[in-house]
Amino acid sequence: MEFAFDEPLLRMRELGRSAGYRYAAPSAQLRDNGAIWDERLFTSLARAGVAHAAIPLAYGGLGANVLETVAVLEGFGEGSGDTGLSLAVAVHGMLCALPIALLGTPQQRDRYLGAMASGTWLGALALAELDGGATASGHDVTATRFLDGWILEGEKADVINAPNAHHFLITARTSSDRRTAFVVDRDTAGLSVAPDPAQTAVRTCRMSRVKFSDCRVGPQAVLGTPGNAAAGLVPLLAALDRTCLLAPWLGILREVVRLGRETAARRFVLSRPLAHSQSVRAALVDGQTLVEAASGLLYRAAWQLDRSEPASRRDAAAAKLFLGRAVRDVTRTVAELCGTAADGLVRRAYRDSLLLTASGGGVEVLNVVIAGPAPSRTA
Amino acid sequence: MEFAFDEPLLRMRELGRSAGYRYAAPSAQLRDNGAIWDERLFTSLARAGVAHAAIPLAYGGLGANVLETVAVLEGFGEGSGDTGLSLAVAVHGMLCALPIALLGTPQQRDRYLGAMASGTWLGALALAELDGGATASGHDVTATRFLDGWILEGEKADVINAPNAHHFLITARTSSDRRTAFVVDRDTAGLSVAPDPAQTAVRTCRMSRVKFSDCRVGPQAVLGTPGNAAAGLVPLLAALDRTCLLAPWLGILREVVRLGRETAARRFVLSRPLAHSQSVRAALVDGQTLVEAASGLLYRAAWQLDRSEPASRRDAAAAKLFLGRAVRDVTRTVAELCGTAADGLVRRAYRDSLLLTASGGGVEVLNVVIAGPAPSRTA
Amino acid sequence: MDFSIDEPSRKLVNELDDRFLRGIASRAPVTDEVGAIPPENWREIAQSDYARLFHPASVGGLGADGVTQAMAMERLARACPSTFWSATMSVLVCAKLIHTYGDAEHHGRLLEPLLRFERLACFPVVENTSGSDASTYTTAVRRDADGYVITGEKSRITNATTADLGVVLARFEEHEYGWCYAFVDLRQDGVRTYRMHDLGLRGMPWGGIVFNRARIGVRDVVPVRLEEFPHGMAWGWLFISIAAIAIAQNALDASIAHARSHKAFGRPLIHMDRVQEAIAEMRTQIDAARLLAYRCAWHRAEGRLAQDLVGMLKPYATEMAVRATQHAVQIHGAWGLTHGYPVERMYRDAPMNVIGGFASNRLRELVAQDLGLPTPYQDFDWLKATGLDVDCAVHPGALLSAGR
Amino acid sequence: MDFSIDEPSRKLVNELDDRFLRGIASRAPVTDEVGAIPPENWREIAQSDYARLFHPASVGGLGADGVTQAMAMERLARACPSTFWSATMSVLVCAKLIHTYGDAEHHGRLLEPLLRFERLACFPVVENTSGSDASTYTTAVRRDADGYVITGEKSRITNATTADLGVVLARFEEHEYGWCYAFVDLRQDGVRTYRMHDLGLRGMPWGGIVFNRARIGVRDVVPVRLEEFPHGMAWGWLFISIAAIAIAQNALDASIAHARSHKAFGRPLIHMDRVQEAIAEMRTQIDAARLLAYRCAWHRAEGRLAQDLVGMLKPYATEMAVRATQHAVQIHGAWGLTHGYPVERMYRDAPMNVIGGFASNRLRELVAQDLGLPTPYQDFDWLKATGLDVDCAVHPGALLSAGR
Repeated sequence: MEFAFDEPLLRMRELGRSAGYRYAAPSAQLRDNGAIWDERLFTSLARAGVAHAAIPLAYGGLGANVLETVAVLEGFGEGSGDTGLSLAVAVHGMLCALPIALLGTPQQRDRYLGAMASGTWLGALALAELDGGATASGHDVTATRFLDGWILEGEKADVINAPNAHHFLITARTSSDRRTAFVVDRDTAGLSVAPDPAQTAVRTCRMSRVKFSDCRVGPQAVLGTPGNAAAGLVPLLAALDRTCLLAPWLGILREVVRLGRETAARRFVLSRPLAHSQSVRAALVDGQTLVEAASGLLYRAAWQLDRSEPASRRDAAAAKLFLGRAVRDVTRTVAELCGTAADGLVRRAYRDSLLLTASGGGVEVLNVVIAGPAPSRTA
Repeated sequence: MEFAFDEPLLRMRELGRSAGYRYAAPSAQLRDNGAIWDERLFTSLARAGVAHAAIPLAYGGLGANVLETVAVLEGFGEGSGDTGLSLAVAVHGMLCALPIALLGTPQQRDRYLGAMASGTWLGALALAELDGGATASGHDVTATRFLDGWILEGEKADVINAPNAHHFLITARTSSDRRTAFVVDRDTAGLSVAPDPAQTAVRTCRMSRVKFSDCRVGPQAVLGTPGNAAAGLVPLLAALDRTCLLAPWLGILREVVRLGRETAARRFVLSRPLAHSQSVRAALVDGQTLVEAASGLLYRAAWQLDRSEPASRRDAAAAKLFLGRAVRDVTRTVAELCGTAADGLVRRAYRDSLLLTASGGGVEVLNVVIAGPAPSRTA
Repeated sequence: MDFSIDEPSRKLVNELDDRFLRGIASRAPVTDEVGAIPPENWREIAQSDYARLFHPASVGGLGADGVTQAMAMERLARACPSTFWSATMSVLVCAKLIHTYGDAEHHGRLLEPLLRFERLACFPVVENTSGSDASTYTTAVRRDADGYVITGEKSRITNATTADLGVVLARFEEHEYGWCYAFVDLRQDGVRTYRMHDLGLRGMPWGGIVFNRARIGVRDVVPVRLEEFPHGMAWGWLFISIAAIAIAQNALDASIAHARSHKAFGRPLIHMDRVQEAIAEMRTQIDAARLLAYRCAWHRAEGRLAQDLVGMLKPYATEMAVRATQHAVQIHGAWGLTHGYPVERMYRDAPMNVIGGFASNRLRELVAQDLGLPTPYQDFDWLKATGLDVDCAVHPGALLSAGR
Repeated sequence: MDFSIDEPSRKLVNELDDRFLRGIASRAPVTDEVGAIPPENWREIAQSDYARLFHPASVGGLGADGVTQAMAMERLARACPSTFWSATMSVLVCAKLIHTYGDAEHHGRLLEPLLRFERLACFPVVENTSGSDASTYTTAVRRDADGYVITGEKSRITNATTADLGVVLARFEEHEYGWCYAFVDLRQDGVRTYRMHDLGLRGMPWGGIVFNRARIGVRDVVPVRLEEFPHGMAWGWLFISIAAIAIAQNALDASIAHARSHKAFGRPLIHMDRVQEAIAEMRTQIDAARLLAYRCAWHRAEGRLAQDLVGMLKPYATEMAVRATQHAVQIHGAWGLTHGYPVERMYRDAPMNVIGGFASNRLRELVAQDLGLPTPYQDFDWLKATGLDVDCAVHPGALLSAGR
């Protein structure tokens, strides 16, 4: 037993950090300004092992477990300071690839995982899939039987990676209280990606609306058992949201606090550096404390996913609740330290923290998962 | 004595609200997207009495006192939902015009106030003037004697209204510990306005950098007594910052809370409207409570400026500290209620609240003013 | 809009302040220690204009404006919050209930001794089952041969063991309203009282009252709609809020005095940013709460219910005061928690205001209703069928590491 | 990285839990009420492996890993935080100081009775002038004809009135370090102790010790650099943090039990979102603090100072516990503040951990130093010459309204 970070895990974090620092950080603000997706950058990250850490070795990934993957992603967040790209990469390499690896048929695994590991094919997923339909408004996608396949109708908003994706992992309603998971290729007739809206958050992660109109897919497009998404895919995506999508934010928060220290040492208010204020020092210490405390919750949740017992959804939800609050409070604090000139990572993190806390159904869902009266169940 | 809002004051607030709602609100998001200054809109606001409420009747203003002006501006913030335009208007009509009205020579008053009241001439002021130089970095403007006038050298960052201004209210260092206030026309040789930077906050209020290079001004450009800015202009600007610049934010916050209630009634999470959550209701009640509590502090500070005794800087600073915190917390809460779709006013208010809390030196200055050990002094 | 008060009111308030500071404030520690209000306190309040401030000339009062009333209340609360609660519950809340719901002619006999502090009243509402949920209350007034009797048990009552008169909220089945205020003489055989001990406000006689067929005069039962209840209670929420503001102000004053007189690391504590930050926050929030309290008091005294404002004030002011006493403890260090030091008492007193007279969350629900956000009560299993109610059991890690 | 603990450790912790819950926990209310730890408590801890957990085999301990130590501490703290403070201060903090700074041969005589709970030790550091500013401490050890004597007054000492042995931080001018730890026998004429009463942890014997030329053996004075002090103190910060976590966990458990069993408006409290929100927050923050405490304990037991982590843990955990008890009071309503109910005791106990053993703000300064943000001390008049230190006196309103 080693309760703290051990050497191999530190190496994984450093792998992510140095790749983020080298490939992504220099262009982060530029890509954010222009809402740009850089294909070559993404390929570099795939080669460096960031985008495919969790894909099995057999398909060209690193074959990392969840704990190690989280370390890579935490490092990537810290090194890149890129909220959007971290999201895009984790959605592709973990939230799209892992369900295929874990729930897919051998044919599906063979078809998708190799090209996903190399970065040739980009996977896409709607933000709303993270909450099992908790926030779904009327316009959901339905799937009805047709011959041995299905016809998809409807649309998905805020589909992460959609503009550049090769395929889409979606759930569709197949009966009044059942949902089924599908993997649908972009070139399927009846699938269309709406032009980019003016995206206000995570601008380096391109999102758009995807429409399904008389979109016919064969039985090979179903992921897992038909009608079983709520028992199979949803808990998995929720668990990955609360670990893999959370991990870059831990790194980003670590970097934001560091920038806060730097700013406090450099910026003068009332003829003295901000760091001379006891209140500023205390605020920065409290920020660092939240980073360290969040780290324990995040890595515990990741570690639980690597064990053979079911992973506690409460513990993972606690990690997200805690880190979401920490990001909200600390980005604000550091942005205030920067004064009227808050810019770069600090401004982006402050802006995008809204997406972090809203995703997966937001705090309303987390509270019920953590404290709700419903009996604990496992699928 | 009438402790609550009386009829005349309610009418002033309604004047501001309806003008904001009619002229500014419809185009607020568009102007924000494009960072656009709309000359005709500004003229309409001048005609409606919003931009010149505090300018004396003799010069074509409404001749409102500070209490009434604050009511107009609160209403304007609520009706327009435009953080940037509110700032631009209040800086022009109050923070630039009032010092000329109160500290200026008859010649200065005659020259500027009429054209400012009609909206023909726009006044500009650097954000940093609000803090008496507390956050000044090295690049401040200096003024050295030359014949009977002065030569200005240096630059001002973040000058509100600069791209479209006719004249600039500035302070310049005239000795090691003395500052002097000037009003400098835009067409003065040696004054140049740098091209717009990519402005990230209050985008409907245009700001830019203004350079003074061998910029020669005559004695008539001095506002008040030479060397006396710290005793004259600065306390006045600080008082107006903490009332007139604060007022629109109270209205904006009121509107944000209303939008929160609307969203809570409309948006479904976990198959029920958000408003069915006791936590959501409590958060919205707390938001409304902060609005009402802030209102008391703001109007007291404004009322004090209308009396013949010196107005307490502590009380005005308390209004700003309190409302700044309220805006920070409530915009975040409501943005979270909006989920991943936070947009429009809520998103703009969340973004621009950083400027509110950073302006005037930020919380570091407010804490010292309110609680600092320095003896209370009046100029 | 005008934030000033006139000279006579200012003078009146200053006189109260002088009087209360000399006597009642100096006895506050011992009031807390022995858990009873000293008789001198009652004498001194009775000699002042305190009681008459709140009432119109028609019942012998001064008819002061609301802001003056609020200022006067804060003066007494700052001197001793236990005494303030006890006195104000009787002379403001109960007396107003009597002259609002009673008739001047018949109930003047009840009112006058209260205003002279010769008798004390209490307002029993809550019962043991559940704090503010009136549907669980069972105490009831019923007719018998000679008039009315009341039976049931009320708890958590200010002045329970010292009051002579109870203004009791009770069920009243014989009337269409279903509820009544009963003016009950507590000095009779059918009434038993007991003391309850709490964390703070120890000087105040909290407790329960058991009515066992206690007699009530026929004209002393006033039918009332349950919806009317907040009208009476709103004065209670206001005075409790003022108690909180007063405690917070005492905590602030104590903190400033301590921070000016104590040094650490070679300089006065007041020179430390973190101390200034706390003081700035306390001062700002106290002012905000106080101005809101003035506004509530102004509207109330002008005859408006202002339920939403008072409902917002009470959670804000009472929770603010808890934060203020926590800041005071941080500034005082160990002295702040040592028995016998004033800040320790403030720290214990402050949370009582949060809980007393409807807890914060219940008030928030009332305000939410006023703001168009009513409280729905529905059965639910929110997470059902979403997949969010199941743990992830596909063991990604096991499968992944098997691949290595 | 591995978050599990092994089977023997789990068994050991469970045994402690059973033992403490049966006895010590059931006596916690009376321990608080009478303000003294019952002798049965000492017997039960002495019969357990509690003391031996913390120490290496070389001094007769079990040498448990840090996480196991932390879990064991939480078990005792949950049973009775007063007993936990008293026992752990002696058997963990003082015992570690003795075997770290003393020598095994000579000081084994001091250590062994502590580990068997036959004797109790205390760690007097703070003096009356100012909590954590060592420059104000005056208690000093000086040589005299027969060895050493100590003179001065220490205050706010856990076990002050019950300890047999003091590990005293004192000035020691004759050595270049300037400071020493003196192992002082407290059962002698030159020692006078007194009790101090506090808001919470009332079972624990807090108090002061006055040394008046008390005698110390020559080998019982160990010179020490002041910079070394945090090494000893860090164990204290850790156990205090665990006391806070235990109180918060008790508050959470009590809240869940209450919310499941009590109804309002026709449904169990646990069905209310606001209650769920509070419970989710408590559970999350307790977990965060506990995992951080485990990490600190792990590093400490592996021999690392981990001052920055422990320095972050203590403010977070102790302030978190205060918030948790406040949530518990909100959920319990008036029951939460009524004397005799467990939550009222938790509410009083929690803030003691914030203040005890260096207040939060002082700890934050230590961490800030570690993070490269040292504390500057300078004279200042920050607002000078800015114009921000003057009120606005140009009367805009007067002039403006004159224009109308």
